[in-house]
Amino acid sequence: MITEQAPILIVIVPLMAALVTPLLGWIRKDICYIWVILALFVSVMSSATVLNTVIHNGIIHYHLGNWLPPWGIEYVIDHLNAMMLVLVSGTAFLVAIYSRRSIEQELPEQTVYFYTLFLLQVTGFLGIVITGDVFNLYVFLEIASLAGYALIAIGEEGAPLASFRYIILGTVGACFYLLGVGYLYIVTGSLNMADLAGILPELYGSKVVLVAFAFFMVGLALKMALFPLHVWLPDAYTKAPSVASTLIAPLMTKVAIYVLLRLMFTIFRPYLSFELLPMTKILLIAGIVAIFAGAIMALAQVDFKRMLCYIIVAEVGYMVGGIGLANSVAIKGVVLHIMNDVVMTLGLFTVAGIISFKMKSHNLTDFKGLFKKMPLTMAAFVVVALSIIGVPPTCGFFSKWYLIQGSALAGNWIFIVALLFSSLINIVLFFRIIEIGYYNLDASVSHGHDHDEGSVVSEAPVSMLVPTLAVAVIILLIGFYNQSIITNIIQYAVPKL
Amino acid sequence: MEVTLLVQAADDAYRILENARGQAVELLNTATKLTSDTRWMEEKKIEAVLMGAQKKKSSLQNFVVTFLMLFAFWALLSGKFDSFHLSLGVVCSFVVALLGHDLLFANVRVGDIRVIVQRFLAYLPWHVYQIVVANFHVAYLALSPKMPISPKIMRFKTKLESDISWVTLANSITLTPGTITIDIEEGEFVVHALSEKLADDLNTGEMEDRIAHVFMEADHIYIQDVLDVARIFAEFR
Amino acid sequence: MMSVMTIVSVLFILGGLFFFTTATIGLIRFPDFFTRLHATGKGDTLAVFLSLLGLALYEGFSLTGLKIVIIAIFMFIAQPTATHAISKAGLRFGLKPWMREEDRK
Amino acid sequence: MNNFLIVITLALCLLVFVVLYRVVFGPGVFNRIAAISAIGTKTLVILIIFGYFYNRVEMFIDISLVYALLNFIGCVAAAKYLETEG
Amino acid sequence: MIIRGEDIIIKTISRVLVPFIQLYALYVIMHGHYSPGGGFQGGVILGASMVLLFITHGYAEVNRKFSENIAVLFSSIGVLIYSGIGFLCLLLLGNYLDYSKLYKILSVDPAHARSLGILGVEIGVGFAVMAVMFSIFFDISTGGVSPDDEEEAE
Amino acid sequence: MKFLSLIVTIITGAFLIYGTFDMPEWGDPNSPASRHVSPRYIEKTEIETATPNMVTSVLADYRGYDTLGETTVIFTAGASCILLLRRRKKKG
Amino acid sequence: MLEFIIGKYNFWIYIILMMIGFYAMISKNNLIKKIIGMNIFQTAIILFYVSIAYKKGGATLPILTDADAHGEHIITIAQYINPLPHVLMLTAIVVMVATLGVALAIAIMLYRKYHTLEEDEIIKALK
Amino acid sequence: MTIPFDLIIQIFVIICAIAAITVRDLLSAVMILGAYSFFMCLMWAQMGAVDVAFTEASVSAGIGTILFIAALMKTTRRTKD
Repeated sequence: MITEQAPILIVIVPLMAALVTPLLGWIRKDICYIWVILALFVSVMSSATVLNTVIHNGIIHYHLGNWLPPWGIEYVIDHLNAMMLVLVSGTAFLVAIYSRRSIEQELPEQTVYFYTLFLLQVTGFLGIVITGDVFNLYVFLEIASLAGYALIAIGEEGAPLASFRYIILGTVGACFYLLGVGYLYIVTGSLNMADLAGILPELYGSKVVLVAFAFFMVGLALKMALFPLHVWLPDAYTKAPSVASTLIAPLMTKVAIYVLLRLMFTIFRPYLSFELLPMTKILLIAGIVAIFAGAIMALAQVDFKRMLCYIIVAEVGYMVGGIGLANSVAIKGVVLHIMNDVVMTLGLFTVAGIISFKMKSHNLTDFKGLFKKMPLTMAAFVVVALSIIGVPPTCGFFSKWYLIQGSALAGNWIFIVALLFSSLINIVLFFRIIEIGYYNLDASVSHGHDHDEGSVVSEAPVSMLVPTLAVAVIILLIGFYNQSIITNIIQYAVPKL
Repeated sequence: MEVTLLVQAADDAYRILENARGQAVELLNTATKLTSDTRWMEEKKIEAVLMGAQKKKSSLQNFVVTFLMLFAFWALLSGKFDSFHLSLGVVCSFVVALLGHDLLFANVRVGDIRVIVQRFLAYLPWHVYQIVVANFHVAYLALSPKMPISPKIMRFKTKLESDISWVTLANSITLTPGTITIDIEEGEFVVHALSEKLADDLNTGEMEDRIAHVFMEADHIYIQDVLDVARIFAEFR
Repeated sequence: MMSVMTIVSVLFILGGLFFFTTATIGLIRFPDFFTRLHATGKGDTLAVFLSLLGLALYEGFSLTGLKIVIIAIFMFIAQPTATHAISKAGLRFGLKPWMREEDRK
Repeated sequence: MNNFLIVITLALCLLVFVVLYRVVFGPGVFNRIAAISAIGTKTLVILIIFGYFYNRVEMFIDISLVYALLNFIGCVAAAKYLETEG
Repeated sequence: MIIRGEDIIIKTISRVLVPFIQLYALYVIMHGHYSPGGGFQGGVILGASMVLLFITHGYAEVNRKFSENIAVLFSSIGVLIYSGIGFLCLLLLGNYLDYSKLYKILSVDPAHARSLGILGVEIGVGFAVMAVMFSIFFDISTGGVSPDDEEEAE
Repeated sequence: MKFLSLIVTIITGAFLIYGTFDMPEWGDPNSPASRHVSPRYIEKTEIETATPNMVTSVLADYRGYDTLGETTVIFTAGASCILLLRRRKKKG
Repeated sequence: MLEFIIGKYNFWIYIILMMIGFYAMISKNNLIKKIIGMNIFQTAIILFYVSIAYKKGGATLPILTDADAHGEHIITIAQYINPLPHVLMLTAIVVMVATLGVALAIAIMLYRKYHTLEEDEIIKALK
Repeated sequence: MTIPFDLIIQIFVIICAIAAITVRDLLSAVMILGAYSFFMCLMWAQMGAVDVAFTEASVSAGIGTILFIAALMKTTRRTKD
């Protein structure tokens, strides 16, 4: 029975836990932390169960309210979904463990509602990923967005303005999505993804479908911060509280890319995107531009978190361009890269969070001499950095390898150049940081003397260190087992082209 | 006839008792020589006793009347008279009455409500007549090319005492020809009139008398107050 | 019998329309805020009352008709109150009532 | 009767259009609020007449009651705002 | 006692109207099956009645009946009623939100069980919406600081 | 800036107008939107849910999960406002 | 062509409204004006959906009449307006007001810090 | 119904929308937005979407306007555009 009902437990347990959190906050504030971890643990276990079932028994359909699909809402969980579910709930779980000290320091008075919104945010992401209904997706997108606006707005100086801009652009994005749903509904009369996929092929010539597709694209591009529409992202993620950015940065863009994949390969057939429309070219150009722009702008930053934000923009470029390559090897790379990028971004932001927890700021100069002072954190950081650059034993290498393979297959050399260029920039970026951290020891010692003993930095607290190290280990594990992940999961997640 | 006598007697008694109460309070104050702060507290206490006597008696009654009114309203709205919906109605009106019975009848004595409703209904035709006249007046003003108005703001004092009668008077003024109530300041009505003549109509006080009649304020029935004051007076003794 | 009710309701609705019209003309023509409130406060109250009463009569004596009357009663209470609220705010805000030239002296 | 109601509705719409002049150009916020509450009363009647067009008056009564109610509350809220500001 | 000098007209009128508004809101919630309306609309009207009280009578009067902490409690309880009914269906061996399984404990046929389930859900929605609307209004109009504290601070 | 946003607005509008050309006739009872999924709601609402108001039955039953999400949205907004604006009460 | 323009006037109106809202959202400088634009934008989308649901030719409200509810007639589909878009729009309206609440809360936060609602002045104050 | 009432109301709606974004006083803009929502509500009632009309009248026109006014109360009415 539990395995049968596991799909609903993934979403509903964090939701109900979020409802109870404010009430628990009246009793004691510390309970909330344990409560959040508990709820997310249940969610992780259920999603692992679901992934297991999917691997062994194939696609799961779950009918909410016991109504059959076109009339009711259903969950459809295939390999891609299941993988995303595990990723989202696992990330949330790690961030929840990690959050304790950082929250205590940054937002001592608002802990309870922070955790409430944290859980709601996770619920939103999970709901987006799991559902098989286009309108239901919109509702959960709004839950995730609203929680995200609030979580970002309570950050440091300038965060409210960033959040306000995010609200305006995010609402435009969500409304464009809704408009796309409406345009599809007017010609098909259905909201179910599988049902739409069955009806739509006859209508591919219609201008309505075309406009719907375009609005979906623009809306999702706003949400995933594709290059010209990324303007909200750097400010928002830089100024958010570090736990919030640790949760939102890895997941928001990736979930949007997941929706893009769903849209292009499940609702619309690849035939529409790649043969009727010049989506190959559009996505490739967008991706390449995003990679170059993100990489160059990352180079210009002096703020560590802001630099990471531009790296995210570049990574979005990888995935969008990879989809644009339109062959199964590249898509395999994209799916693998979604997975890797979640983990890698999580690693980077956890490190950034530790730095800002210790140093109260997140400039690049804060790294001075950190290798001596917090060796474990910096070891994890090096692993993550290597993975972002794409050095072989780490997972980042394999997805890039697939992408390069795919673009060679498609005969697209510019994309390879872009990938290599971005890797080069990443090398420059991260080696600069490692250099600051490793060699500027003397400067930092004198720095420390200036300020007296109070500012001596030691290793991060255990609750923050453990998730960071876990991320590093996961990166290596994914690197080692990437072949079996591909054969067991991703292979089925990739649509037939 | 007897009633008038009784009322007169009660009125006299009330006046005497009122004086006595005032003296008692004064005596109390001077005798105890409290600081101004605590003296204020004492006055509050006396007031609270006065109010409490009234409230405690009528709270349950208030509740029942509110409940019945709300239930009638529910039946009117619902229009479904099967047992399920009626029981829902009972529950809902019970909850609302529980929360809001102090709102509906904050300053009205419940015993009088039937009389008030009767008199209010009797008051309505005159009121409606006034409204119709007012509307024709507005129509005349709006349509006449010269628009013979010379607006002014005037004030007058009222003799009415309870808030519900004030409100009725204010709304009636708004609806009658050429005048709208702008404000009530310290028992003084601030009225915007379209012309001198209309303002004078208001000053004759006909409407005020009628409303005073509706809310039984001309009758000077203060028996309840008399009894309360007497009791408190006795306590002070 | 039916037609008598219909005629009565038509008359009521026409009366309502007439007062609506005069109230609107007053709202446009009157010189200042307070005098305009005279138009809306009085005119609209009676006009709504008459129109709704006409519609209720057309519906006949049923629960629906009674409900329409409830709206009319509600408007009867609320409209003067709203007028009063706005006019009070206007006075407190410092709007000067319009006066004729000869009165100003 | 139906045609008569259509004529009435058109006339009311015309009146609303006239009042919109006060809403859009009316000098100051007070005239606007007064005009908006005047529009509210007219649309209330229009709403119930729409109910007659659909032959389902009882469905539209609830809406118009809410309409009247919230128009009133909004008016009071705006008045309170202006009072505290002035 | 009449407090002279305050706005008696609006106060009195709203005092008289508020119970009727609240009953009307409950009517809207309960009769969502037969006429337009339902949990959201009724909840919003309930919230609006509270807001009216807040506007006219000030913070103290409302706080006596419905403080901001109770609003939080109610909003949680409202959504919990909804998801709890769904969960109950889960426990009765149905899918989530499958109200027809409620017939096992309600002793009516499945169609009416669905109808009752809808009613329960609407009540939950009504609670939540009322509480949240009031809470948002409270936060926005006072800036999140209850007026008592503000006085103390000054 | 104003000019740029005007251009963007006009482009979006032109695109929307382009999409309107192929839409089914407005108010057509035989358009796909009225024929595919919704007939079941109209025909079966009384039999399956004993609720004459289709909007309510679809809202709370057929698509009840959407409504749960919607209520959660409301709750999220309330929690957000508390998080953003509410300051802790001073004790004593 | 003329018939085409007249026959779909609902869609034209919704596009105009949406463009008004969109323009206000991206070009206005005042935060509250932006939020007003957002509101208009979302309402326009709701207008679009409700237009989808409408059926010409005497279709009535999506609430069964008493006669139909008791199975006295056979229910035809053309007789009732499509209820599904209405349901979706109820959700959208509620989402709209939730977004409105959060946006206003953030605007108040900004005003508390910078004592202005103009975006350029806030940016100036930030630097 | 042969007369397109919805077209008439839509013209009102557009007038209100344009007025709401051009008026240089935020309280006026908000009140006009309230009128806009009420017209929307009227239009949806005309189109037969009674539930949407009900929700719009209560949620958007009622609570939305009140929230706007409450927010203006905490901030300011003045604006440059």
